[in-house]
Amino acid sequence: MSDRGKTAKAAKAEPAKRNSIPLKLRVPEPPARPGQAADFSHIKLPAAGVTRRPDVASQPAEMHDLAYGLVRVLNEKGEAVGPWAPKIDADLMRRGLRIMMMTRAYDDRMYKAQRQGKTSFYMKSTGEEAVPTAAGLALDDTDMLFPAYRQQALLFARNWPMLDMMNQIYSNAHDRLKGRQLPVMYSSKEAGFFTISGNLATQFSQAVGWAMASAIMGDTRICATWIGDGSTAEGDFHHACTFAAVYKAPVILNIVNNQWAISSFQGIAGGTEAPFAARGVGYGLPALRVDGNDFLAVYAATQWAIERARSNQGATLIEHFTYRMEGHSTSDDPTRYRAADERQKWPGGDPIERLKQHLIKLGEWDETRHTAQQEEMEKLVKDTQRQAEAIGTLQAGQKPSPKTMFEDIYGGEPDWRMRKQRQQFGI
Amino acid sequence: MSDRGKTAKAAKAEPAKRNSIPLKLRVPEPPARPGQAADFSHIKLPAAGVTRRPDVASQPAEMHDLAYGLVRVLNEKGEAVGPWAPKIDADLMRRGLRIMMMTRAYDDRMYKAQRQGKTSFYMKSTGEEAVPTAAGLALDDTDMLFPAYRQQALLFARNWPMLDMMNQIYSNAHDRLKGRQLPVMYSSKEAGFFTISGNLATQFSQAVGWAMASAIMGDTRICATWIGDGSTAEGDFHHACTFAAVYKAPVILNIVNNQWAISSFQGIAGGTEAPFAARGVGYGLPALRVDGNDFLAVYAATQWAIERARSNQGATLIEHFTYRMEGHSTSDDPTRYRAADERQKWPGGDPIERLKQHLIKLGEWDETRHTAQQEEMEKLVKDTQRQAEAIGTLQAGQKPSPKTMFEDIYGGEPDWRMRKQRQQFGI
Amino acid sequence: MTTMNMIQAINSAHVTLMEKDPKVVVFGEDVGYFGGVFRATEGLQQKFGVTRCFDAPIAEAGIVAAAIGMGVYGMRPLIEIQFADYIYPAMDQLTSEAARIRYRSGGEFLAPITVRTPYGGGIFGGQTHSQSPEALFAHVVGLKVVIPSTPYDAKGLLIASVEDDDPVIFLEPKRLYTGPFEGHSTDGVKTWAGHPAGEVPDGHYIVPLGKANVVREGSAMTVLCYGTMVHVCLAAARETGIDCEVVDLRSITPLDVDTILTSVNKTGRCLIVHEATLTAGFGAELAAIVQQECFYNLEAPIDRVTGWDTPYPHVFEWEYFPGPARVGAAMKKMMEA
Amino acid sequence: MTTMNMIQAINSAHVTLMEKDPKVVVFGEDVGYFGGVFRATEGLQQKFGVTRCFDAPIAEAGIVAAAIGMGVYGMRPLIEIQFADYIYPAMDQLTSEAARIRYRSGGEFLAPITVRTPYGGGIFGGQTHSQSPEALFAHVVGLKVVIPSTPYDAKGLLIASVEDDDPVIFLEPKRLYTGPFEGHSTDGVKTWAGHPAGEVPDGHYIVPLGKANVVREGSAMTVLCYGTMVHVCLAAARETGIDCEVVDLRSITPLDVDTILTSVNKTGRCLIVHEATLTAGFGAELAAIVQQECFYNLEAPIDRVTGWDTPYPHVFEWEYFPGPARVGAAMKKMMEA
Ligand SMILES: Cc1ncc(C[n+]2csc(CCOP(=O)(O)OP(=O)(O)O)c2C)c(N)n1
Ligand SMILES: Cc1ncc(C[n+]2csc(CCOP(=O)(O)OP(=O)(O)O)c2C)c(N)n1
Ligand SMILES: [Mg+2]
Ligand SMILES: [Mg+2]
Repeated sequence: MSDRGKTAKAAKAEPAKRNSIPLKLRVPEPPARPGQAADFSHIKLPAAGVTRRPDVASQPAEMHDLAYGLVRVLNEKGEAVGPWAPKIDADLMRRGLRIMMMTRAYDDRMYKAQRQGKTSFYMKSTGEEAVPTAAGLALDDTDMLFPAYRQQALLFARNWPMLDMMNQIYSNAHDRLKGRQLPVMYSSKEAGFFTISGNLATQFSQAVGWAMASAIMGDTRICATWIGDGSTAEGDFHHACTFAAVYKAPVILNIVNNQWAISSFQGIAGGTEAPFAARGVGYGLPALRVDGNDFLAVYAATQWAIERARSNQGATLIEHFTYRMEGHSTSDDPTRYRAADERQKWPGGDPIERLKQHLIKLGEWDETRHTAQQEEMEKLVKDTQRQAEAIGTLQAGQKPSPKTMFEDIYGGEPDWRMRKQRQQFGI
Repeated sequence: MSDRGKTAKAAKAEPAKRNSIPLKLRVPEPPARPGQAADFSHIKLPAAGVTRRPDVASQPAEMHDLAYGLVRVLNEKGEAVGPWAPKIDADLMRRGLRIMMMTRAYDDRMYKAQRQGKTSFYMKSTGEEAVPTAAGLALDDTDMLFPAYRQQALLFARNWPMLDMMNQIYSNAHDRLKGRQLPVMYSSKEAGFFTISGNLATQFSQAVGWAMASAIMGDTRICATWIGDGSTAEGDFHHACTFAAVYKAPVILNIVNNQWAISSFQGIAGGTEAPFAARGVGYGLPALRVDGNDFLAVYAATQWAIERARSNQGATLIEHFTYRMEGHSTSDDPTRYRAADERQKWPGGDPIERLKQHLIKLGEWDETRHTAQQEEMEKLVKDTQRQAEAIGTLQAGQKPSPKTMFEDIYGGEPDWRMRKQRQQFGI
Repeated sequence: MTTMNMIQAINSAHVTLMEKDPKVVVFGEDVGYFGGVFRATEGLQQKFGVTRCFDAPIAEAGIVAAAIGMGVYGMRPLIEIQFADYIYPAMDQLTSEAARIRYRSGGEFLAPITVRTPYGGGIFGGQTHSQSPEALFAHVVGLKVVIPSTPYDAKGLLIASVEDDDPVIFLEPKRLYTGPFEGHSTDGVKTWAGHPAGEVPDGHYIVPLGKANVVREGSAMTVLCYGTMVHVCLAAARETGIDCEVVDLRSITPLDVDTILTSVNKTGRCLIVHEATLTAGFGAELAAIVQQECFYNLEAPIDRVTGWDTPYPHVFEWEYFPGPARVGAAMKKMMEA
Repeated sequence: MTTMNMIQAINSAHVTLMEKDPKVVVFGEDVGYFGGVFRATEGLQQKFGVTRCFDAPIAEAGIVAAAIGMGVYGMRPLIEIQFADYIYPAMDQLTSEAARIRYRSGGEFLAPITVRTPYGGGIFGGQTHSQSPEALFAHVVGLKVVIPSTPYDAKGLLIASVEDDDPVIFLEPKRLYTGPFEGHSTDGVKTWAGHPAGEVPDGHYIVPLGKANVVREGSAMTVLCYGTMVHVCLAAARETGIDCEVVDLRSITPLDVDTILTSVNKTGRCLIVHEATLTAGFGAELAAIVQQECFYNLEAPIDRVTGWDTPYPHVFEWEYFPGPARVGAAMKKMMEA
């Protein structure tokens, strides 16, 4: 191999003559950690009603400001104000309130069930219920949903039976997923609710493909997908935005920015450098930043995006700014990494409380009805839980048949290895 | 599995009452295909000098406009105008001119060598030489380079021996890569030139890691990386931007938008929805769009980014707007997918011609010297080629020793399988 | 019947599929107007329009994900990854998604996608245009892995793959695109004209997945192979004069174990040949099955001739490629055992 | 010596490495302030500062790519992928990059990265928190694949991995984090206290890569295993009373073939046990090597007991897990052959 070295002498230019300072790495830190007081002073919530509403036919290039604003409809007095205030009747709002309350009651109960050892895992959506609820109600029931794992309210919005969901949580004999999936990873073709993946972000670009298919086939159905703030860092997010922009796919790309990804605050995903909505601007996508705890704002933004999608104006990216009020999951203890009083100090309010106040303000709701509905929800959840547990829980009762373990891997007849393994397994 | 079905009846809301129009898929098309006249009317080249130059200490949020502008210094009269005109002396410009001419002569010759069957593959950078040349001269020689495959001029800018490069093209006995890599996939640690990957885009996020390491170690060296317009669609691009923004890594992220990715025009990567530079805005990165055929503009933009990086202000994304004048590679025939007269009609000019005119205008160059330098370059390339071919080409002469095939897979002693396979191979 | 090379046969499969079913959609890098860097999709965009065959961004994971979404919608996406070496960015979408969607949804959602990709060496492509990653996909339950060795099979298997409801990785031995190749790098180029499997029906037919093809009957030993290696093994059999039974597996998932075992039980010897690197290659699985199922009939250890455990080096393409000389030597050695 | 569980041993390896070499840098999802979802990096940020141990964006490919860049710079990145099930997005950076950089640069550039990731089942994690993807990495030349089975080995192997100049995939059997686990799902939780390999030196030591550990000597048969299965196989040997020689491979690349062959040549029988799915799993490679090298000494077909060729189902975790009952049955059957 001889004198390869010799050929390779680079005649170096003279060294640069400059005063170099040592480089340093910046690692973003949240404003407060355990033992410190929560600090939300960096969060600027514009007043409700101030963010403009561009015409649905506007070009993305004309609305970059929307990615840096915040669509808010409900003000502190419980009024719906400004150009985004949607024209929806009280029935629909009451339905939204009911679904959010149902979700919260369901979450509380299932969380406890996990703590009682009846299942292995659970994830709540507490504080974020408006995001899936309002979107679920704005979309048609025939539109397709590609959710992440914190949009269980979508199923309630589609009147999907709670019992079916609980059976999944318990991996019992009636679990339509045959006990295969971790709790909360629902799936229902009938509900137009795509099988939730344990692998973050993958649904985001799949949804774009679904929307492309709908467009190719000249269908009228659109779809929507959701992703967490932390998960936006995955390549799938980028592929989704690229494909959606290039093919003008009729899809609504929702980022649920609840400010945390397990123990990592949104700055670790780049959320303190630019709002997540701004990512969309770079692709030429229309991008909205929305108060995710404001049912009416989410509803209005979704409607706007739906109109664009249905009229072949393509995709919209929506960042829903919200807050994860509880731990990441039953495996998590948030007091180990964030200030203890964060939830109390969070300035964005509670979506249920805010919609309730609005309905009361309108004279369409009152405390008595609210209390009654609260009790109704708790009873509904409890009764359904009893039914589900009568079938079985992860630890007790009827399980799916073990032989289903070998099914649905491929269609058609089992091949040699499957036959052999079934036989070894004793079926 | 009984009555799982029964639990699953969703009470569907009544169907939406709206006039739905059929959806359709938009597939972007370039303005002209073979048989049609080239059309660059969609390209708006602002006059040289009009794009503002923000202070190096400005915040990214204050300069979104730069991603939509175009930094141009050389005007049609060959003058350097406006705030970006760099203060560099004629020697450096002459060096730039020389490197670009060397690159073009080298490309022409190696392209022909492939056509003559002396190697398997070649890729030219014709028309894009200013991008790597100006950056290579602006950076310190100790800064690290993570190139794609069309930045061969970087090696010339670092005075790397042409013979060493040709030996790689020929996979001959003196190829420092031992004949392992496809031609043009250079690598030189001594030159600070990272091993080029056949897998697109991977270097982009690796470069960010290198820059993070430099920052962690309190070093003063920064790095730069290059990616094609088409390749920006890969997830690695997104990871690079995210990590660069989050950790304020001292890296320069260069997109070489030559408007084509093999047969796909830039619209397939989303380039017609928003300029590629705009991608950076979404992450909160400062982003510049630069005339890639303007040596002085590329130099100035790179210098600006270098200053930011060296002063711990983090990464800059630069889109170099240029044009791929030739086919993608020796395997490609561009007349099959783009208008025959595109190259002639391309309004951005030739980077060599433009720098030459500027030097002549300054009185620092003339046609005689240019012709002489052209001949000198051709002779240099020819002589070096003769030397390289005296060692060997892919088909003839001295090859690396076949036993090297089994080396450098792991460090240390070969394991059992490697020993066995070497033995089977007969070494 | 028309004489076709493998590219033409693949192209013809596309036309047949797209004419029959409006839900078949084709996309990938450079597959639209240009018709693909290997010309497999030539003319499809012109014939079926831009929304049935179109260029995709350079994002293999995005391409596979979009195909999955379309499959979930109810379409049958037939996509191209430009080289098998570039399929790795899509590994998560293939492994965690395409392969799992049927299972994790209790059988409700399907991902009936077919991922075509040229693989293998022999065209001086260097280490990033020559790889054979089939073993990775064979390990992922839920995926099917299909590898044709002739134009006839390529068309029939591709149609079967697209009409199959499961995700299929369809690996095309690029060295066979224009002619059968027996592994003699210095031989002149042969075309498919004259080869019986170069005669391809114009319309619809399938070659079923999971049915191996005994391309040469013999009694001295069984040779298991697929793709380019089928032709190399036939050449080696001819050149050594050993009466080999050469089995073209055609698909490695599903695997036609019955044909394999019948053959090895008959011959008592088994040689496995693939172009991929040895360690944990699919040959290992074949050896593991055969030694277990034919233990008492085996007269010699099962041997594997494969690409070396190195990347595929540019200049040493032919030293790396498991050609007829190496295969023949292994055959002879096995007969002496 | 301190009694440590496997998490503590891994944490101690980090401290040892970071104290010794300022170029060791640790990052990954949730590994910084919080110390990792399994607490393996607890206290490191507090001790070494935010630029030596920090949180990363949720982008496994980005994490691996950044580590590669740092490795090229000259650092020794020690990174965590939160679950092995989430390593697939990084497949391209691992396969096309980390594994190839030394080779394609003619030995000039290195990627001395170590990728730690918890793998395997037994914690009711369902199909996306239980996978064992080691075979995929074993097929990629240029990568090393290391799998400890005790706290002592975990620390020593991890230090050896980080100090190695090659990229290492370090798979941690998460079910062993807090105690040895023999596969009886209903047993009470055992801790590492009392287990000899739960005694771990506080300072620097290495367990070399490529050296298997004969954890039980025996003459009746050889059992090849790694990770959680080591304990399962020991239990099965005890419960069946069969005099097995149990070999803990510790690393599958490099593989200690000498120890394997010596043992099988002695016992004449070979059982292979892993938790990953069967087809094209690493057991196939082991069977292929052993049948070839020990052909004339084998008294029975080599058998494999593994996870089924299905995803890892949530509710059927223990039906899927290759526990001591299934392993013991295979042992008995093999002795009858
Ligand atoms: C590909 C992948 N990487 C990592 C994980 C582990 N993981 C599960 S949830 C989670 C945090 C996600 O945060 P975010 O996207 O913000 O969603 P949120 O939980 O806040 O709703 C992580 C890292 C995973 N499931 N998949
Ligand atoms: C991961 C990957 N996918 C696909 C390819 C095949 N390929 C090689 S070059 C190329 C086009 C790249 O275009 P662009 O990024 O614009 O760079 P340019 O060639 O214009 O410089 C493609 C698709 C590859 N090398 N790697
Ligand atoms: Mg979050
Ligand atoms: Mg390009």
